[in-house]
Amino acid sequence: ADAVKLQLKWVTQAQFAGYYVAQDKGFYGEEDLDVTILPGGPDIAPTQVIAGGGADVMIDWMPSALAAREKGLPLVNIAQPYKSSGMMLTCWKDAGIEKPMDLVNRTLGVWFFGNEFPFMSWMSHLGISTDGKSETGVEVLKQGFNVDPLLQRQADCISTMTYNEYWQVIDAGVSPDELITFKYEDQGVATLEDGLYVLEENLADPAFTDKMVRFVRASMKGWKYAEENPDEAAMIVLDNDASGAQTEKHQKRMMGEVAKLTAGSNGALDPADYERTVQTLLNGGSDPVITKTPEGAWTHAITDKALN
Amino acid sequence: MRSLLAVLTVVAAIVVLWYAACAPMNIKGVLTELERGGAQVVPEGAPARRDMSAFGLVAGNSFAIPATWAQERPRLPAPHQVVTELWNTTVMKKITSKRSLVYHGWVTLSATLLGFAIGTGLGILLAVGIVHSRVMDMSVMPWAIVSQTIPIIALAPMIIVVLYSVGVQGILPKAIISAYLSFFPVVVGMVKGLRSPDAMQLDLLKTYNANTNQGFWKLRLPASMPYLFASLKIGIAASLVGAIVGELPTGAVAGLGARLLAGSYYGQTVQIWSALFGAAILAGLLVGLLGLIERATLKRMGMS
Amino acid sequence: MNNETMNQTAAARDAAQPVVEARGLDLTFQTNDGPVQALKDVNLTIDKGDFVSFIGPSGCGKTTFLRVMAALEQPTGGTITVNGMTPDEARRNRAYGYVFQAAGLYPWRTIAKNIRLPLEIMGYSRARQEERVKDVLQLVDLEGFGEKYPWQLSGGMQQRASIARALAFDADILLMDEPFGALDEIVRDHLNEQLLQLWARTNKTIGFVTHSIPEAVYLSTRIVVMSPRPGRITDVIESPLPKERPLEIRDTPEFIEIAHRVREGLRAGHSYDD
Amino acid sequence: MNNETMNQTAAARDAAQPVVEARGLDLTFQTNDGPVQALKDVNLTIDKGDFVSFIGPSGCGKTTFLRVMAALEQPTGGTITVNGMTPDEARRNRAYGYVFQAAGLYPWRTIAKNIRLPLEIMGYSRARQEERVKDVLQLVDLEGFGEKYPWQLSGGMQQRASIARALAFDADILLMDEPFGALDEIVRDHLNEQLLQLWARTNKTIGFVTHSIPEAVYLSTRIVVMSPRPGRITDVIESPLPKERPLEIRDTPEFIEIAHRVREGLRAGHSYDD
Amino acid sequence: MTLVVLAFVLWAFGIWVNMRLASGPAARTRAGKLAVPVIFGVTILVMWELLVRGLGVSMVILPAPTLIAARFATSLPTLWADFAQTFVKGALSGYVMGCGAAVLTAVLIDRSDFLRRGLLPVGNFVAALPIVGTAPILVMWFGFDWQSKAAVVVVMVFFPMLVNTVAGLTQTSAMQRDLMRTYAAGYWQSFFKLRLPAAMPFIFNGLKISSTLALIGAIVAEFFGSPTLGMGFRISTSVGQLSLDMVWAEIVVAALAGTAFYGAVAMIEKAVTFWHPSQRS
Ligand SMILES: Nc1ncnc2c1ncn2[C@@H]1O[C@H](COP(=O)(O)OP(=O)(O)OP(=O)(O)O)[C@@H](O)[C@H]1O
Ligand SMILES: Nc1ncnc2c1ncn2[C@@H]1O[C@H](COP(=O)(O)OP(=O)(O)OP(=O)(O)O)[C@@H](O)[C@H]1O
Ligand SMILES: Cc1ncc(C[n+]2csc(CCO)c2C)c(N)n1
Ligand SMILES: [Mg+2]
Ligand SMILES: [Mg+2]
Repeated sequence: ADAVKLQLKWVTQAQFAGYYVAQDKGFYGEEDLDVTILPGGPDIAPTQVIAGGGADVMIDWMPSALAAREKGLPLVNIAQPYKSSGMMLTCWKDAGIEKPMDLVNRTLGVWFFGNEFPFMSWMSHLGISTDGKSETGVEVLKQGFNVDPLLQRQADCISTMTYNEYWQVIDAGVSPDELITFKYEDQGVATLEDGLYVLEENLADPAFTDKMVRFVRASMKGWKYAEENPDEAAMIVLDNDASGAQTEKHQKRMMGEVAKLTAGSNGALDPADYERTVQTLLNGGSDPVITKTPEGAWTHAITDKALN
Repeated sequence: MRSLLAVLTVVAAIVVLWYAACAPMNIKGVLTELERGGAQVVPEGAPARRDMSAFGLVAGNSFAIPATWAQERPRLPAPHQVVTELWNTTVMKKITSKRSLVYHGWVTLSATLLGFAIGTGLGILLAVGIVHSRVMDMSVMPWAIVSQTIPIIALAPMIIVVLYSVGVQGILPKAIISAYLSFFPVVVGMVKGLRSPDAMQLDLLKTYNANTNQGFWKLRLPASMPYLFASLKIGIAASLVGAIVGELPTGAVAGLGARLLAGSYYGQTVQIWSALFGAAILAGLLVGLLGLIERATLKRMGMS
Repeated sequence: MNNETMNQTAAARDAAQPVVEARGLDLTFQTNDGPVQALKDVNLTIDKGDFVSFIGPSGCGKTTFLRVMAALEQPTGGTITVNGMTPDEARRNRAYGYVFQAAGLYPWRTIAKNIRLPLEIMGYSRARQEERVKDVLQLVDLEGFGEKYPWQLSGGMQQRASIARALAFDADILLMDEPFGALDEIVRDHLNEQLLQLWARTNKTIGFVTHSIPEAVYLSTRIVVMSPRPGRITDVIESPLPKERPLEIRDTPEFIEIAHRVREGLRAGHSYDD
Repeated sequence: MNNETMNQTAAARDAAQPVVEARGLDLTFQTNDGPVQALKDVNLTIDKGDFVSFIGPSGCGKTTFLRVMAALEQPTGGTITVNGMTPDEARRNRAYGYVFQAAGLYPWRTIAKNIRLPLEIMGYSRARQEERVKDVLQLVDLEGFGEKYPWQLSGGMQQRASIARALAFDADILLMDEPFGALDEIVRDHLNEQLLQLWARTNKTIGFVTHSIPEAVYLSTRIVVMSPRPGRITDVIESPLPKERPLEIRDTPEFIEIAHRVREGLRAGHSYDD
Repeated sequence: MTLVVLAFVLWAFGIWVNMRLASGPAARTRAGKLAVPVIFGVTILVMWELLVRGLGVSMVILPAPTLIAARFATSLPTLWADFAQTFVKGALSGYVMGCGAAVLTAVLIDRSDFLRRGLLPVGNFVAALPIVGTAPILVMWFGFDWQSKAAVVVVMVFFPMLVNTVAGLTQTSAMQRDLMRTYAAGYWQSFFKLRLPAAMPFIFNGLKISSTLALIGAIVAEFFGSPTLGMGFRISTSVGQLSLDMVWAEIVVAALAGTAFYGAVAMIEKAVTFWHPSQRS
């Protein structure tokens, strides 16, 4: 069997259910693949891992991948299982926030570590500065891994994913009507999340391409299986969590939300979505994520073979 | 015996203070929860309470104090909550379970011990070199100090990536980070120890024309023993911290570091605290073990 | 004994050649508040088999001179040879047994093990080690204390152990820095006699620092009187006493005469008016 | 001076009452290899103005007895009073000046500052401090060394500095543990004379450990001979010598007679056959 | 390949020069004492440059020293702002508070043997709490700005300092203490005249250890939440953006600041404990 190492963007959770399902159900085995799934975490930059040869293929958000490409690491998107973005800003309603422009003069929690790009683009889209509280600006905090800044009211809003952090806020006893959320998707600044990326130079190798074709095919099979059997998928994820920190309730709910995001995709990247992402990033104001339109940052070569 | 009594008294005092501290620390969250549950609290509305003094809130809502010791996600968990969690995750779970602290402790411990062995070995070698060679003394020592001013947690992911790319994985990368943190105290302590013989003790050997080797085994090494053990105790605690730090960029799949992170990630304060205490207890056991070895060794050397 | 035959041939050669020969020796310590001249223009010849005592006010450089002989200190001027070589070469030939001003026992070794230390280093066999340790422990009257650790002994007992350590192996030259300072008169007399016997038996060359004039006179073939600031030799007194010296010799007129001379020499180095 | 008037009224009272009174004193050290009996059934009375020397083989408990007097060690049996109080009360009344067997200077203070230490603690004025330091430095012949640090001095010089430190303030009782061990005869004679003068002038009570029989006889009004294992008093010799003692007194028959008695007592404590 | 060979040739040369320097008379001069470690460091830097270039190591794994230097030079204002936030506000204030509190506590518990026996084991226990666990908690308690970083530093330095000070206060010989007893010196007299001076070598040991801990603590704490400023913030953000040159520029700042800090403490130590044998040789 051919060995494939997959680097995840975050810890083992239903966000990556498709791959765990493919592994568990033997879809990879059927394709004669021996896949190792490497969990990520707050301290892991998947781009760095792949650059160092620690993985063959990785999952990343497109802004981060395109930024790396401009930094000289030629990453190519070979598949896009996530159709839409799950990122949003979650705020206390009682702080008096109703619309995006109400954000000015407030404290917002944002993820950094390469995940700040969508937020920055959105703010520049709105013409809000991020240099501190003012009538035209917001104060940005580097948010840690959890939702405490919101619960402790150290921030008025924090970044959340529809499938994860939002529910942690709810689980903490907050009722949904105490909150107001701004989905990036709704604000027209959504960027593509959780695509599969490989190094460009490897694609020249037919053996590697073939391996990726089989990998994407099996992975998409896993994703579709997961969408249809969300509870079983969540349990598979749970079995694979070595930290013993995840709970069944949370993972099942996450799987349900994730299924909504993957639903629209057969795995092939929609060039329109790609263009929208690039446009959003190019408009990133004074300090844009990417300065010029990337060339060759995606390919259908793999999905074309895999899905037909 | 006296010591035990003293420790117990101090611990008891800390526990009392701790319970007392829980009330102001947790009061805001508790009041918000109670308010959601329909209780009458003063003043009403979380935003109104946001900038109020916690002590004022405790005074105004004294009925809520018991609730500050039983929150699910407290800012400061009460001692019994931490103890219960510790008990549940150690004694009550099979040690092979992923939810068992014993299992995670073992994962961390193995990396700690390997890292400690590497770090101590390296530290002693460096110290021996520094004491015996002027070049090493003059060139290595300043850079050993510089090495400790580099934030290893920032470098850890890169070290792991680089090691990964040359095929080193598993427990070893963690152990290397652990070794990086533990070698320094050993170097410093051992250099001090190996240099602790006074001029007369050295002169004596000189009159015997003892060679470097004999000087090392018969004078410098025995003289350094108290220093060695002191630095080993610091070193093993550093090793443990190193192993925990090293767990984060390896995917944090298992180990006390992974528990800490997962707890932090899901805001499970009680879980963080129990993992923290687990780590400190482990360190305490390791240091205690070294203390026993120290006592036995020094006793055999007639130095206790 | 291998060592002894060696000593005898050496003795034949040394009859002509002095063991220690110092010419114009200077030693200045550099301290943070200026240089301290510990030795100035020291000239001294010690012959094979001599017993030389050094006496002088505290701080006059006695210890320093002993250390220079043993290559523990580098002179800053002048020349010194030991057995015709540099002190350092002599040191490497294991020519010295040294008793320091303070006992300096290794605290992690028992008394017996402390005495065995030089024997281990010089590669004595196990059996020889045992034997020597037993002998010298007896010599300094510390039988039964071999298994104690240094801090379990009083100051004087520690000092005796350190003397035993220096006597345990057969060094050509014995350098002793106030070895009997912490001992009472009786033990001191006893050890003085033992030392004289040892010296007569083995024909060792001995350099001996003391503050006691009778002790210096009783033991020495030659007494070197030193004077401080800067440390220098003010007088070298040859003793006409025979090699065979019962304790009663201390009451003879010759003895009292030499003691008187030493006292006068010593007094000259002090500033008291009496 | 406040101190001196106090001393005088005390002297009047003490004419009847002894300064130190030890009855059946026992002291056993618990060590890991069994108990060591350092003092056994020690009975001794020291009167106001006495100069008492302690002499005995090393390890016989001289240091230990001095420490018990100064409340630095607790006896395990018997009673001891100092000035009619417990040693600890006397200590808190600052009755003692103590010279330890080793110099024990504080390395972070210069010699002058070391001597000033007790004066600072006892609240002497600045000017008085300067004056006392100057006086005692001169007394022990260390003028010009006040600004040096201890490690820049030879062993004997350090010992003199520590004597100066104990003499700097006016203690009722002076306890000295082999203070002159590391000094040569001339300095020793000089300091002996100085000490006698000081004693005669101030009527201090002095406890003095020495290994030198002549020194003990020359200085003391009473000589306590001790013997080891277990440490006990074997003889107390009253000296008939007058309080006024020129150095030449050492050649008188009385002196030689007492010295002989001390030597005999001392010898009894040893196991040598000679 | 030639670059790699050159690297090793250079390394051998550097070692040779140092051997000569260290065994020669120059080793005793100030310049010599400085030159040896500098040559050692420069050799390592040049080797690094040559190896990275020679082996074609990707810039996103390990940038060459020249690239780092270039980035350092062009980012001075950012680096300075980060330094002020993390080192001055976070590390230094935490260091002063932590060490000060530890010394005061040591003096307090030193009066009571009971407290000492009771607190030291507890102190050792707290000292073993890993920073990755305490930092998130303290960020939650003290907010995102420098206060929480200072708190992390306080927790990190408090116990090493306490343990060292308490140990130092017992570092008097029996004879030195007996002397004070014969003077019937009061507690504070023997404290200031004997125990504090005797404790200084240990106190400085603690201060030196803490000086390296303080900066690391402040940086690491920023990983768990911070304003958009600070050395730890910059490092973690730059890693995510693969700006490894920036990461290393911050590491250079950390190393410079940490070493200077350590050196300053060591210099004060030399002046204060000049009398200690370890400072005299
Ligand atoms: N390491 C040193 N550094 C500076 N000065 C020193 C050093 N060793 C000795 N001295 C000085 O050199 C001089 C001679 O010292 P030395 O120890 O030889 O005297 P000594 O004759 O042995 O005295 P004592 O009888 O007191 O032992 C003294 O003035 C002393 O202060
Ligand atoms: N702290 C201690 N622990 C155990 N034993 C001790 C201790 N101090 C003294 N001793 C023992 O008590 C006995 C008396 O000791 P002490 O120091 O009083 O002798 P000394 O008469 O002063 O001898 P020296 O003339 O050698 O100084 C010795 O056998 C010694 O080994
Ligand atoms: C330090 C750090 N903070 C946030 C993210 C963002 N992020 C990327 S994927 C993911 C999972 C969503 O539940 C999240 C939170 C990150 N990668 N690292
Ligand atoms: Mg000397
Ligand atoms: Mg004694």
